[in-house]
Amino acid sequence: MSQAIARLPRPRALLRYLWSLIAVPLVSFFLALLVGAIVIILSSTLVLKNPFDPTLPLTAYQALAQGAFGSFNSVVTTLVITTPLLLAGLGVGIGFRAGLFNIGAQGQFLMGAVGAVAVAANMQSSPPAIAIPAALAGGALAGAAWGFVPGLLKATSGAHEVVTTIMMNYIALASLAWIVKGPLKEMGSNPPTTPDVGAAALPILIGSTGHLGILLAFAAVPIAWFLLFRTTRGFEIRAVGANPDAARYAGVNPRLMIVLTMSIAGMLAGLAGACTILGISHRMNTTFQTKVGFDSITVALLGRSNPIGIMFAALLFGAMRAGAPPMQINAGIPVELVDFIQALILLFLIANAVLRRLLRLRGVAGAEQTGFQTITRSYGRETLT
Amino acid sequence: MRGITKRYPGVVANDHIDLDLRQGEIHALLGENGAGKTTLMNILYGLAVPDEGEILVDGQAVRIAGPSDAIARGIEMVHQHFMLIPVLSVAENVVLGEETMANPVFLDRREASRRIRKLAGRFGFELDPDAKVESLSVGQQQRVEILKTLYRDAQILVLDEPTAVLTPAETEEIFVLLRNLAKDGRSIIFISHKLNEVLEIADRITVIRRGRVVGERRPAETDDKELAELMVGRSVQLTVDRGESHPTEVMLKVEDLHVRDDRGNEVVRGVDVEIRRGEILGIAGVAGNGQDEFVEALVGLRRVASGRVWLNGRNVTGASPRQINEANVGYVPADRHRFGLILAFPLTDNLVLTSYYKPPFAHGLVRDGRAILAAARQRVREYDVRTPSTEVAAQTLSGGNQQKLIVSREFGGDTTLLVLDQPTRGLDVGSIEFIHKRIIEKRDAGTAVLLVSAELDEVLELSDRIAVMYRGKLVAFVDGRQADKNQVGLLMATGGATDETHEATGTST
Amino acid sequence: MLTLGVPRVAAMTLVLLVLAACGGSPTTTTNSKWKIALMSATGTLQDHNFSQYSWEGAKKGAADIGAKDPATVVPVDSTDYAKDIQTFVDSGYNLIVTVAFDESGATTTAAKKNPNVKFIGVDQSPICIDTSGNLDTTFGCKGDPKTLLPNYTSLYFQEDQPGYLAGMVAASITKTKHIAAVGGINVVPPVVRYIQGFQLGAQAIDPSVKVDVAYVSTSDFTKAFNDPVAGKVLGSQLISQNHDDVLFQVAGKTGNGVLDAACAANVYAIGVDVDQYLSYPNADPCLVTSAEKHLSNAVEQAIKKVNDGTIAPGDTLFNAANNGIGISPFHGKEGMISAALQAKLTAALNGMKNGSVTTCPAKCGQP
Amino acid sequence: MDSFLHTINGIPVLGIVFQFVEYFLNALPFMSRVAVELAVPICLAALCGVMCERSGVVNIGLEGIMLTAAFTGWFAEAVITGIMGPGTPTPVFGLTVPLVLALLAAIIAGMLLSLLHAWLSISVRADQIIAGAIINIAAFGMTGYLNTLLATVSLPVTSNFTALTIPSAVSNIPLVGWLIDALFGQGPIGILMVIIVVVFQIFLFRSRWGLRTRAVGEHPRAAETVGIDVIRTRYRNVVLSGALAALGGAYLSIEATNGFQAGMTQGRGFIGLAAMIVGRWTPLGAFGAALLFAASQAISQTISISPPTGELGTLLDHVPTQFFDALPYLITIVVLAGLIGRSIAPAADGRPYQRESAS
Repeated sequence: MSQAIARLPRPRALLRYLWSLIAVPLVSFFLALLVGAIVIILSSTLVLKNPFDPTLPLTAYQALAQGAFGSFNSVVTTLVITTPLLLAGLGVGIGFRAGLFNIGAQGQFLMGAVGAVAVAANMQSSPPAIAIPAALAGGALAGAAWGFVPGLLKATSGAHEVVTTIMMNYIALASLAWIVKGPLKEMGSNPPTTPDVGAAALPILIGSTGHLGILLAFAAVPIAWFLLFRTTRGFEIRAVGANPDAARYAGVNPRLMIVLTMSIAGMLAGLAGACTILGISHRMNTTFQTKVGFDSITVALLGRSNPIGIMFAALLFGAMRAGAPPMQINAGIPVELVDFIQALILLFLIANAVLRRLLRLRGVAGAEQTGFQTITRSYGRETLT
Repeated sequence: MRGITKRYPGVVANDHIDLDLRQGEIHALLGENGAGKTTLMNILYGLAVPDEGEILVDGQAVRIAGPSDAIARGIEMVHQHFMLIPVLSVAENVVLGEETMANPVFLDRREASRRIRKLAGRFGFELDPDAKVESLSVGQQQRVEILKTLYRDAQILVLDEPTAVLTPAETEEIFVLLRNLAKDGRSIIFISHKLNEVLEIADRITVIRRGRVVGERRPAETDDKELAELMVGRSVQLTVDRGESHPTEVMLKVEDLHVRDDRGNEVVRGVDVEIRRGEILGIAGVAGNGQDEFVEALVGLRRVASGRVWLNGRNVTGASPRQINEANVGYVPADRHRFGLILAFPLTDNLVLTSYYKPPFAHGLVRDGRAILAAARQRVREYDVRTPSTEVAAQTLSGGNQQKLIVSREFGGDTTLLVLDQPTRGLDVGSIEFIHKRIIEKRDAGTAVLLVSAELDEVLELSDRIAVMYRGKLVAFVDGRQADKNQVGLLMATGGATDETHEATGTST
Repeated sequence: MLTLGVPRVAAMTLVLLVLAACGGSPTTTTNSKWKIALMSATGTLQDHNFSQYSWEGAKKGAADIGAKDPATVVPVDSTDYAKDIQTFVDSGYNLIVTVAFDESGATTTAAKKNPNVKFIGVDQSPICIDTSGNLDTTFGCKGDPKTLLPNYTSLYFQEDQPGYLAGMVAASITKTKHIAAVGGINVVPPVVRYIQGFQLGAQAIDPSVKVDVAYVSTSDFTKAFNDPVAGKVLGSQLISQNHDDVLFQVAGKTGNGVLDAACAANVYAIGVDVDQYLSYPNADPCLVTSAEKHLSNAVEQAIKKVNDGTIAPGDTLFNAANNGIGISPFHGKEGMISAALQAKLTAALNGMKNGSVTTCPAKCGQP
Repeated sequence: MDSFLHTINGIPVLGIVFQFVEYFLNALPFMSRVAVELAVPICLAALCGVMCERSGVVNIGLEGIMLTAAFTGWFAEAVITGIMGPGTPTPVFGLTVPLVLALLAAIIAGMLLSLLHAWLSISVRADQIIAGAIINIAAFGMTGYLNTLLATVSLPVTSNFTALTIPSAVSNIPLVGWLIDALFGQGPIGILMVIIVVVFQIFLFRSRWGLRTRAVGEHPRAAETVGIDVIRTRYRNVVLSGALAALGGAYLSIEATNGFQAGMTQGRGFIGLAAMIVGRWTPLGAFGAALLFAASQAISQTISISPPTGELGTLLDHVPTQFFDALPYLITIVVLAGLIGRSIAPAADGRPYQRESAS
């Protein structure tokens, strides 16, 4: 990238350069919507045998957009949904930076929520000023613990984090069920339910649902960015991810970094869970589940494990998730369509080399190379020696 | 090959090169690293596509789109970096692509092993077809490479720097082998930058420089001086003037050091050595005799099985890389891509790789970008690393510049000990000269230097004392100035007679 | 490239969506003052079962009162409930049906917040509110919904009654004297009630019949209700190891797998919630009957009552007395049902109506 | 540990152990059957992974491929049945024309998705993990979307593959009978899986295709220099592997059960991924890992449906039921961390191969 910027060209060329920057994302996005539209029309005519209606996609997308931005409330909703995606996404992203493929955001999220409730339930009487930070900390710790374990296992026995984190997700489910039915069960509740988080409930700042967690999440972005790119710890994390051997030579202890990174990742995912339970649900029964864990992986990938990128990616996902129900309600288009569209955007973005050829743009080499090496090494390459 | 031209972004690797090869001749292709030899051969072998020019075999033009075409034309290549698959067996590596089949689907392993034993026997060497390649020494791997070509019954044989990792003795054996092949009527292209070897083996010598053919000679009618000038384009002194050394107190003391490799085999088996300030100790030895593990153990990258290491009187056995580094030890690793650099990171980060955490580059946890940038600019200037900016990723640099990057990092400051493992591997003569000069400077500044190199010439040129490493032991010490190449070569190959090993004491006299 | 690409694509998406948002909302024409909406249970609408049949009911009800077809939404997970209900309210829906026991909290809160929107909850009793009409999270349940939340009706069913009848049928047709009930998960009261009724019913016919009770999972809800393969495997083992020859499924879509297992092993199966002979034809060969709660009817009636203002707020129980439950017709397997059994069934049904038959133990709905 | 045992009325440990062994042996014939049934989809997914990654292409899209195949298989059967009627099932395996065509459709669908993955990972040289993620999300979205739409359409009744009934003469053979029954008392896909594992293992290490696959996955450049077309080899493997995962998906919707549910793979694709790693990228290993996982699931299921009696029973009553839900996952972790440790992927796994790169 930097070379490209280094030699910033003359005005006319400058326009071409700018175009070369926005072209691919723009085209990707429209292609995704286009394919989505085709799917909508085809499915409604072929599957539902409806009369051919070319405006249906427009109706759908309009409903989607309105659900995401149509009103002040919908904007708030978007932010609320973005919050956990952003936090967990940052966690997964940092993992990628260290060459770790953390599929465990799911479990870390759940345990974070459990931790938060556990603390909150025992602090009903104390003032919010104390209860809220305590509950958040509880969530962060529980999540961190759930990330720490796979990290430790990899550092000590080399057990592959892809396996261990997947397994930890299911173990988290079981633990949650046990805790909600046992230690944390509110007397007389059936189905078993935890006490209300009471004093630890996050205050609503904007609209009817915009809770404190939103601030937390967006504050985490610059912090994560600073940690990664401006501190020695961040440098060590990235070094281990990019070349563990060189990192060792540089005096970094990869094992330590792996444990540390997994714990940080778990902590962020845990915070996401804590915010959800403290900000939205307020209490938990065994149906407490989430898609955030896996969405956050996509968010991190889409954001190229760069905090800034992750923020926008999370916003995009949040907007689509917020807009999906209205789309189903007002246009009768199943919510799952947005998953499909998200996949398409991602698809066209990583196929950008092809797009560029089609658009006759010169690609920016180098940047990409390093981009995927860091991520895919995290899967194939052995991080320890 | 007629008018072969190949351009890579920024450089013209081959510029209208003509090259003709007669049946049964050994044709040497002489040139510096980066002169375009390898590119030319990759084109011949179909690994790269020429922008211009054509290739003729037996008079008619042929299109070589991929190695399979080349192989079909009887062209085979032994690559500078071995093209062997470590986890597969010798047999599997050899037959790969030309498998001996028991039936259309399954391999016939017994038949394969039989043929391989037969071939090896015919050219007078031994190989266990079922041994995993990763368990072989570099010399043996070289043989596997050649075996691959013989197995395919190559008519045109291209060897890219085949002797780089061999002892003089092994080199001789290879030469014999090559001559036999030539007598067989096979044609051989022998790529090298070692003048004496070229003069010894070749029937004809083509010299290329900066992608151009700059001359063709017969060994009879030329000498190394002329070839060197052709090759480099100016007169070069072939040997550095190493000057007098003034060893002072002992800086590094190693007592009965034992080290294991990744597979748990003990590859360093009791090394005793002392290095004093202001002297260069060169370790000669065939690659794979434990040098790398020895060095890695010294700098803390590899666990010490037993024995002791004293640095400046302090026991640093089993110290971490950082502790070693804090003791002002500089280290130039053999594999610069593995230990030396983080290729994906910008020059700035790579230049502070070992000092990123301490002032002025970091205050507490926070890094100081400005200080780092300043230091980087200064070093890049001082060691003239050719780069568009200090922000580009290290992988965009040429090998030579990458090595300069490492050297500038490790030589900087008042280093007490320099550990150099293959410091000039794969570099062009210019960079080699440059680095050799710096090494001498550091020595004269009172640094103790440990130099490990597979290039015997390099060891002979630079070392004040030479230790020969054989099967994990230092079997002999000789004075760098009186050292005789053949004697050292013999020690490298055989480990020498036992009485010599008795004499061999670690202390300098 | 992507490093910069993503922020840009996201940013632009946002911009474009905002632009699109400026358009007016899609207009809907209806000749009724009711705009009906339905929020299914998490996962999917097409469960051949619970959500789907409540939805059918809502559609019928809408048709009856000449309202537009109900809009539907499928929440992705439990954190969506409040949000999705709010979306309904924001887009002007004034009769909202929520279908799942665990949606009660969100529905209660919403009902309190939007007094002039009518809410119908399925399986959400008891409505638990404090004296000020807010959701009571301490489960004191002091407040009276009828007066405090006049706009919220919870339809709930006495599942133990159809379970009881199913148990009687199972105990009569078993040859091995081993029958089984497969529940999705043991923390869902309706599921537990079905099974408790099933056990009592079986005992009533023949105390020597062994009733195996198995739950697919005790922690994973998606596995419990959305994993037919798990159900199939569990069912198969019950048949092969415990020699159960009648399987009663109380596990939604996972349970459909149980039905498959029964058919594959040529033993009998009993469906749940709706007449699965119609809802899951794949199981017809081995399906004897289904323990039904007349979901779609209940929902349909509720909507009609809302329309003519006769709806009773608070918890509305559906049981034998008001014909809210029953077992479905035997669809050609009448032959298996002896006259004696038929008589017993009728008797039990009457007994339930006049309360002379108890179909659930003391701790009803709790494992 | 001691104190824990004392709390449960001081039962001698040995007794418990014996009781467990006895209980285990009694349940074994039934459990083994269950284990294999649960293992089939996981193992097929893992085999798909092995075939991809041995040639150097990381594939985390297993879940998506399975889901798509499951949907396609079920939907195709319904549509075809609608067109040409159900047809009469054969006595063995209960094959019908629509069913066979449906299986074909499922396999094709799987291979098409893999083709997309191959194109992205090999030709476009995109991040292979992102490519896999795309496949997962797209599959989840598309199948869920269509499934919800289809809620309003009434589709014809479909049938599914039936299991082979092993004659009791065979299944009663002492010692091995139960094993035969477990392995081959399956539907066609289940039996096919067992065969594939063996064949794949032999081919990978004994055949030319296997040798070249391993070479390409370890050191593509070396392979290329001996005239092997790396790109083509990888394409072939990835596309072919799609068929394996597709079988796993089809098993869910047209063999094990009879119908599709949104997200019915329930993470089996990811478990398969884990099995591949635990099995160290070998077919037999993957099978073993899948079996281990499924077996521990079978054990917890067995304990839940026919709990042991006696002291063992009382002991297990002290264990929260959720523990048995978590057991398979715990065991997998313990096995990986304790016994197997570091499993190293093929050297070039996940590295896009660039043909013309100056060495």
